[in-house]
Amino acid sequence: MSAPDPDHVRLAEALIFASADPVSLRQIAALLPEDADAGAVLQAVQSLYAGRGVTLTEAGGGWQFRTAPDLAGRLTRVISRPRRLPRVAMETLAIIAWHQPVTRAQIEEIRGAALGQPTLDALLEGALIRPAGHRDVPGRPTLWATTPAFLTQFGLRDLADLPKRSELVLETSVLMAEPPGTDAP
Amino acid sequence: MSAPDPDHVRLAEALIFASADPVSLRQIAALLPEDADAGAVLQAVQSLYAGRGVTLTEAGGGWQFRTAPDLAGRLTRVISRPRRLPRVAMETLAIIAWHQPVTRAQIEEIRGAALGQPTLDALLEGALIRPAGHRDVPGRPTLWATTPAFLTQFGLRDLADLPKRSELVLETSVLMAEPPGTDAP
Amino acid sequence: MAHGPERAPTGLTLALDGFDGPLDLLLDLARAQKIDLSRISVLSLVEQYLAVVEGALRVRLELAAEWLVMAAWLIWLKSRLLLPPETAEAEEGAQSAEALAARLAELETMRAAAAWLNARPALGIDVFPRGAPESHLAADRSRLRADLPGLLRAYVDGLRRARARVAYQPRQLSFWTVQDALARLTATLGTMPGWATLERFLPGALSGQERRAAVASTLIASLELARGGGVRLRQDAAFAPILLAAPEGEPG
Repeated sequence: MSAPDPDHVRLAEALIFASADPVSLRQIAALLPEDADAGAVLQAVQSLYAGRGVTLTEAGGGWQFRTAPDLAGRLTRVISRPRRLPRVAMETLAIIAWHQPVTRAQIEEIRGAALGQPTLDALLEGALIRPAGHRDVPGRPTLWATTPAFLTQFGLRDLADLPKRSELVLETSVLMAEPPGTDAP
Repeated sequence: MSAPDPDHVRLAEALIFASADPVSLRQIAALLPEDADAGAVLQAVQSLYAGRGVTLTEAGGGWQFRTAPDLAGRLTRVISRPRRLPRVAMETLAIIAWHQPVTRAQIEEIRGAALGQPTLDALLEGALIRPAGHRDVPGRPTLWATTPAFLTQFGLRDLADLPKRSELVLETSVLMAEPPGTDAP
Repeated sequence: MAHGPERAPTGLTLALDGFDGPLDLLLDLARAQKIDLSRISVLSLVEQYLAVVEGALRVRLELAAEWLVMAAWLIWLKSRLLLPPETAEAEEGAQSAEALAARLAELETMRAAAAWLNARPALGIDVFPRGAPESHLAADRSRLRADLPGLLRAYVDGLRRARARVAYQPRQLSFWTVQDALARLTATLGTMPGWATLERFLPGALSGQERRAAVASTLIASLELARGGGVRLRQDAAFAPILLAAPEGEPG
């Protein structure tokens, strides 16, 4: 078998490169003269890219160039996109912080609204709260408290660093005066 | 000078290949170890692709892989392409490119004909031109200039890549001899 | 540069629509004269233009104003160019002819510029970028955007909202009901010697609305009681005090 025409190899290479979707062998064959061996052409393209930073990969019923898998890690730039806690989660966390240890029922009573499991889950997932034993009442409900990760997140040395609740009431007017959403660090 | 590290060449190749937009030399350098010569790495990538169906091209302040220009005619049979700009739009774009920043009235003066809004719209839609402030005359008309997308579109490194007027007139007779409608060589 | 066959100024039936304005036609005419625009004859250019416009006018009477404005100006230019040189008017004409040639040269240059751009391999038309670019950007969403002031605000806001959520309940008013009045009347009627005013049967320490309600309910109770002969009622004059007494024959 003779080597494929370099011109055909170039054309197939360009087609696969420019296509938004994987290119099938039939599409390559349609681009080449009838007597050309599309399979051999494809193989020639593949060997051109063997060991390169970009490789020819079979995917989704066709062929596509992809970044060599071993490079992906080094090419990836990670951008930190910190997420915000939903308002309910933030309020629940605040209540746990100032009232700990506290049961779910107590949190609901303070907030005056039911507390959904997703909210507790979000706080648990962020390792901001932990179960801290049970309250000695019928049903033995779980008590919730904050974690060391909570202290780190809010830049506190210990829980004593939290402003007293009495101070908070004084500060209320100050806090209220602040425009909402200005929680820049 | 020693040949660049093949691993660095692979990395740069993958970075440029993966990107939708031109990649600057600085971006490549940022990916490589500090002592690596990004320029040499880039040159190695470029020579790898010399004569191939896909070539490394400098455009719009960076480097980009593109299909080889000589394949255009055969590729466009299978890859849908947007329509070329109409003659009026091309002339308007040329006037903006060579005279920028320029007002609409100045464009009309040079062309000796009114400039329709659809023409400006077509150029704006293609992100080829942008408003660049106002001219300090009564009415403060908008000044127009070209965009980075203009450079990328026509494979120009920067505006200095545009030929001088004197060079243009010399080339004119050659271009004029070309039969109409022959986009591809 | 597309030059359709209709653009060749060969016949009198020439369609001016094929040109993008008078300057476009002038440039075409000038090109027919010479490749080098600096050496064209403006005078012969003027004559050609006027001939074309005249021919077009013969075919159709209406013609866009710009064509006629240019024609008028060219006639003026021609008159100046035909004057013997070294007169002031001839000098003016020469300058205008130069300016026209310069404008034509500029348009020609920009045509060339457009052609130059057109001849470049245009991205997405002649050459193609990667059809399926890959993004190597990864977002790390593990970190939390929250700080102490935010926590404080959440606490204060939460408490405030909880307080606001307590539903409004109007103060319960304890009105002296007819039942209350009936009970009090039957219980105290026997202890009253003779006639006594209605007010004496009211519960103590009432004011305003409560007192007026008690007066009304005690009156209704006494009327109810009087119907069964349980009490005697008397009013000596309109708006005089209402007097109550135990029925006759009962101990008084």
